[in-house]
Amino acid sequence: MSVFNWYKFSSPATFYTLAGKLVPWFYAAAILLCVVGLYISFFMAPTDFQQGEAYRIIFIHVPAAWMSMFIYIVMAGWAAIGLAFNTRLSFMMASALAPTGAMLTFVSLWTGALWGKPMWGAWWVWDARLTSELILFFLYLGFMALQAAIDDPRRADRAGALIALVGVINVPIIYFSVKWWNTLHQGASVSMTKSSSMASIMLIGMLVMALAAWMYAIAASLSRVRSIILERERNAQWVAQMLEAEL
Amino acid sequence: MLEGKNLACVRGERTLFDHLNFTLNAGELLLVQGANGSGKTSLLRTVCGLLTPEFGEILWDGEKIGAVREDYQAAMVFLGHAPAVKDDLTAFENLDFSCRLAGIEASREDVKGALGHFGLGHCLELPAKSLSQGQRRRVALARLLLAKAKLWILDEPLVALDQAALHLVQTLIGDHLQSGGMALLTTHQMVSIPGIEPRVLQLTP
Amino acid sequence: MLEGKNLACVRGERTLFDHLNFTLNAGELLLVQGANGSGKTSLLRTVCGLLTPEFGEILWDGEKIGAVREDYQAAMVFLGHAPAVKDDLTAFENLDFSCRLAGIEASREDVKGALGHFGLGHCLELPAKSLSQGQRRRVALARLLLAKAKLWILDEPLVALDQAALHLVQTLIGDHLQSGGMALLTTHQMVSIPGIEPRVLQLTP
Amino acid sequence: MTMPQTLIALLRRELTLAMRRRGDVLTILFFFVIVASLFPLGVGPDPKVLRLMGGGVVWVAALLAAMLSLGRLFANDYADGTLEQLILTPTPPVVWILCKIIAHWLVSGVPLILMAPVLGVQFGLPADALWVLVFSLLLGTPVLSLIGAIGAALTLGLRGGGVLVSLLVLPLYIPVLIFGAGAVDSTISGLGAEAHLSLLGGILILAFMLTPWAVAAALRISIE
Amino acid sequence: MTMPQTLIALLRRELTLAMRRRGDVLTILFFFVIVASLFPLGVGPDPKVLRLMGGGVVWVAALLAAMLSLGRLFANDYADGTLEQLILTPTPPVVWILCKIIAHWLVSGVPLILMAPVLGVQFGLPADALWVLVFSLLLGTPVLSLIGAIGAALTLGLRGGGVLVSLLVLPLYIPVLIFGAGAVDSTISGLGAEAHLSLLGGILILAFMLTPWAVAAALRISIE
Amino acid sequence: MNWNGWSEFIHMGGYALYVWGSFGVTAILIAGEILLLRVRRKQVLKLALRAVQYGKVKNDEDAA
Ligand code: HEM
Ligand SMILES: Nc1ncnc2c1ncn2[C@@H]1O[C@H](COP(=O)(O)OP(=O)(O)OP(=O)(O)O)[C@@H](O)[C@H]1O
Ligand SMILES: Nc1ncnc2c1ncn2[C@@H]1O[C@H](COP(=O)(O)OP(=O)(O)OP(=O)(O)O)[C@@H](O)[C@H]1O
Ligand SMILES: [Mg+2]
Ligand SMILES: [Mg+2]
Repeated sequence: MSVFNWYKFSSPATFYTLAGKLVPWFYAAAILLCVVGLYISFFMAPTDFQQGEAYRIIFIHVPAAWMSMFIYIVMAGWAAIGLAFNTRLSFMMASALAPTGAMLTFVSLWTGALWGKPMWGAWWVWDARLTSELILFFLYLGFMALQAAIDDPRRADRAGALIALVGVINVPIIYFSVKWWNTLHQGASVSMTKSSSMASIMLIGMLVMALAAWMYAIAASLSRVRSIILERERNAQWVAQMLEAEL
Repeated sequence: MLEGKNLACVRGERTLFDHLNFTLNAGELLLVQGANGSGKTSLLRTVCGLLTPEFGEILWDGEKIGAVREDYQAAMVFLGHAPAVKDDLTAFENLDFSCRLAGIEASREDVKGALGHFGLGHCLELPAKSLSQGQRRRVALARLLLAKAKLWILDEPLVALDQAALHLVQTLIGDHLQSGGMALLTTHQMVSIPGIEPRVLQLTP
Repeated sequence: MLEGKNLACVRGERTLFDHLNFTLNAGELLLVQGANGSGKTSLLRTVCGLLTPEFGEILWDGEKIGAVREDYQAAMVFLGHAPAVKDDLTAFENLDFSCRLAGIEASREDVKGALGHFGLGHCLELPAKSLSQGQRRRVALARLLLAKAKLWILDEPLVALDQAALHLVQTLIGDHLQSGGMALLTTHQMVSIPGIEPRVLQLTP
Repeated sequence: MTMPQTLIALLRRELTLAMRRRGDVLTILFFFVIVASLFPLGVGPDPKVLRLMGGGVVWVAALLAAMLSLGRLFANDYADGTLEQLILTPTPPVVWILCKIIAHWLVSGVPLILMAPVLGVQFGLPADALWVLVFSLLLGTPVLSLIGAIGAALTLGLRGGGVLVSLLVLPLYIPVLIFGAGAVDSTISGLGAEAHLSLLGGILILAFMLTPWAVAAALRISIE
Repeated sequence: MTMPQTLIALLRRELTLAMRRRGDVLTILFFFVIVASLFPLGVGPDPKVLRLMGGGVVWVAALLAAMLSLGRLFANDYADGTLEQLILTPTPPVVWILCKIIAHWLVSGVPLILMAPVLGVQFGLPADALWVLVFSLLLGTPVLSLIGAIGAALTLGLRGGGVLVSLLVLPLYIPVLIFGAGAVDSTISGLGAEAHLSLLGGILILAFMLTPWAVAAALRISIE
Repeated sequence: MNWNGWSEFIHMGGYALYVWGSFGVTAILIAGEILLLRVRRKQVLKLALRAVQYGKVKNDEDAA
């Protein structure tokens, strides 16, 4: 394997083509998993005896919530790599992940709200988990707003990376502070009514859907990173050659 | 000795220069020239260490400047486009504080002397906002008199100066070089320093 | 006919000029000259009505401009130091909107033609932020082609322009004067308009 | 007359610019959301308390967001010379000023109104209070833009403009705040919001008629 | 070593500048007062409700005021070239950054702390809660300056900087807000504020040790 | 199999609004993101093409 040259794949030109080849496969995998997952969620998973059919929201809520946190961590990871090794591609990956992450965060907020109404009788409560998810959403938005405000791509990359890292250090602090804040004040007025023993089929459904979300996130961010590469390098030689070859 | 090796600089999407090499020895003057936007300021800021070059490295006495940062910065003064003069401080306070911040030892008398040398003796206590453009530049330049730095990096030091001040600065640079200093400067104007033949580094856009 | 009578202008604590008189008839060019800070821009802005003079009055066809404001402003274009070109709009949008705002009737073709005349044909759809300094000035100047105003008030219209554009603008002014227009302008550069002998208004600081 | 055409052009231009600078618009919207979300974190998650203060908090957040958005109203046009050109158009200043303020409101006020119910839900406001909240914002935010325009015009080109404008403008915003938040509160306590809303409407009409003149005067002062 | 001397000079310089620009400092103080006073207007005059929310509101107002004051931290020095000069001094950046942040806190944080009891009284807070409020601000406002410095450094020279910095910084302020306001609340409800205050102290120490590095990195990025 | 026919499936045991609200909005958001990605890609390609062509024109001019 010594011939495998990582450096080569960290060059935008190579990565552009590679990503172009990978994207359809990830989309296909996402669609496949999603179909299977939806089948499990609606047709195999039984009705919950406490929550009725409403609990089926879990099959997107939980994957979206997981992914939202996971993507932020991955994004910060790319940012850290970029800052440490000064690789442009890592910065581009970080900025490509943010919109998808923000979208999934919003999905988890939205589905959570739609779940909370029938279960708790309120669209929103200031529960620790909910609040920290909301703050995570703000962190995504801050990252994107900062990058959008900077015209110089090099500065945008680095500034975004820094704020992503600062955010990722703060996420646990925020999470624990929110938890501490909430539990101090509130009695057991509301709490998540977890179905006591989550049937294994539910777990499988959730996992399949999470996997689908994962594939989707990879596909979307890869295809976004392709646009970003092209945007940044549109004056480079290889872009001209590639476009002329295509014409 | 200051050396630039195989430097390249990219701003935005443009490569301003690449494969740029230079050396600067004690007693030498290097003049960076080029059209507007050719990257002179960028080069000077790179040499200072404010900008990381896309490629290449800058050596100070044979060591990378990142490795000997404190020594290098103690041995260098940089005067950029912006004069770093605060509107709300007086001329005296401006120079005094900027010396202290840079770690330059200078008594009140020294500071006053330097300003006097630059023809600002009568407006020591005026807030800088009521100084004219040229006078503000002089406040910034007066630091050169007090700094005991070996390397001067000056970005368009002659801009907005009248004849008298032009002469003053050029003599100052001449003396500095004579006493073993070195200077790197950009200017769109003519420089004539008695007894010194500047080497020219031409940047093409 | 434009007349200034006994004008005086005070900025901050300084009197820039006073007892200033001038007249400008159809077909005439009045060149305002003076050192930096002598008050050229202030005079032009006073003539436009942006600045109220400390003393004196400005007459348009014998009436005070305050009294015939709408007519006066419809008969005038002013191009100031700032080109009023928006970074986020394309060259086409910039000119198009600025004509509409000024109430100038111009079809899409006219606008494109004007930009083409100023050598911007290939960057109609480029956002102005990616135009160079000179190109942005050209976008602003292209308005002169479309405006059917009688009086042109131009503050340093030649700045940042290359030879070709210089020539273009001067011809434009010449044609305007020939067809009975009048122009009031400042510049630090030489103006040579074939067939026209400009009158000069010298401001002393 | 070409005046309506000029005004349509101005409105289109402002909206085009806002579209090109979507980031700025969204940033203000999220500032609104964040500020409103800070309160529960400061005050505690007790739904009863939150319901009581919900209307007030959303209104205060709207006030602050409106205030911060004022920077965009004239500052850019001032810096690049467009403002001079506008003053020199034959259209009377009051007219295009009003037009600019309306555009500003469309871009920075309307999103707040649309977002407000979501925030209201977070504070557990009942459905009728949500409607009143939206309606009071619909009447109130134009007043914020109108009054704010005076402050924005006066502070053009001054350093520290941002904080200064808040000092000028916030005291003037207080009546709007009182009636706007009062409308929501009185709905919750079952008193009906008509009185408050009609007062708010009155203020809107007054502001609509008077502020453009004040703004015109302020702009003339700033541009000299 | 001349480092301590450099730092003293920097501190003196910052304070001199603040003295010359007293207006800016006072403006921020008034913003704090006005925002806190808006709430009783928005929420209504019920003393029980006001007491409940007092701590939270004062803290939120402090947060917003701290955020607005960030503009002054580096922006002027960036514009006139002082920041470059500071970066080029032999003193390690972390050291003078810390020094600048301390100066900023002295100028913009301390007045808030001094003013807070007055606002607390307006909300009818009991005496012990007032003390806790002051103490929590004493521990918390430095954190606001420290964290805010990162945002200020990252947004140097950007258009729309003011609103942008709030979007970046406010979410990060939340733990401070929670513990600060929590300390006051738990005093009122008789639980004792030690836990909150010690957590706040912990955050302060953490911020004190970490943020200067982040700010140094951010400044390098912005100055390129 | 949980459902006896379409209407029961749609009805979701009385939670139709919530369940379909969740799944529907998620679907819309994902579709929207994909759409935005496509739009962006098209725009970028256009820009890059223009850059290439402009570069060509400039090279020709330089040669001339
Ligand atoms: C807007 C409202 C909501 C938000 C933002 C939200 C957020 C989250 C997050 C971030 C997670 C992942 C936590 C983890 O993996 O540790 C999660 C998981 C979960 N949520 Fe929600 N949620 C919301 C509402 C609800 C509601 C109303 C319910 C049910 C009544 C619910 C039930 C669950 C369950 C069962 C899990 C999985 C728990 C686990 O894996 O440990 N959520 N939610
Ligand atoms: N922060 C930046 N981001 C993007 N581009 C930049 C930045 N700074 C400078 N540039 C670009 O880099 C180029 C070179 O700028 P630089 O200031 O080095 O030129 P210069 O040779 O000093 O010109 P002048 O003679 O006008 O001082 C210019 O085209 C400029 O637009
Ligand atoms: N708003 C103002 N407030 C106070 N003083 C001003 C103001 N505007 C200009 N001045 C002063 O008025 C004087 C004349 O300015 P003006 O812009 O008219 O000069 P100018 O002749 O156009 O110079 P230039 O050739 O540099 O364009 C200057 O000294 C300037 O400092
Ligand atoms: Mg330069
Ligand atoms: Mg002038």
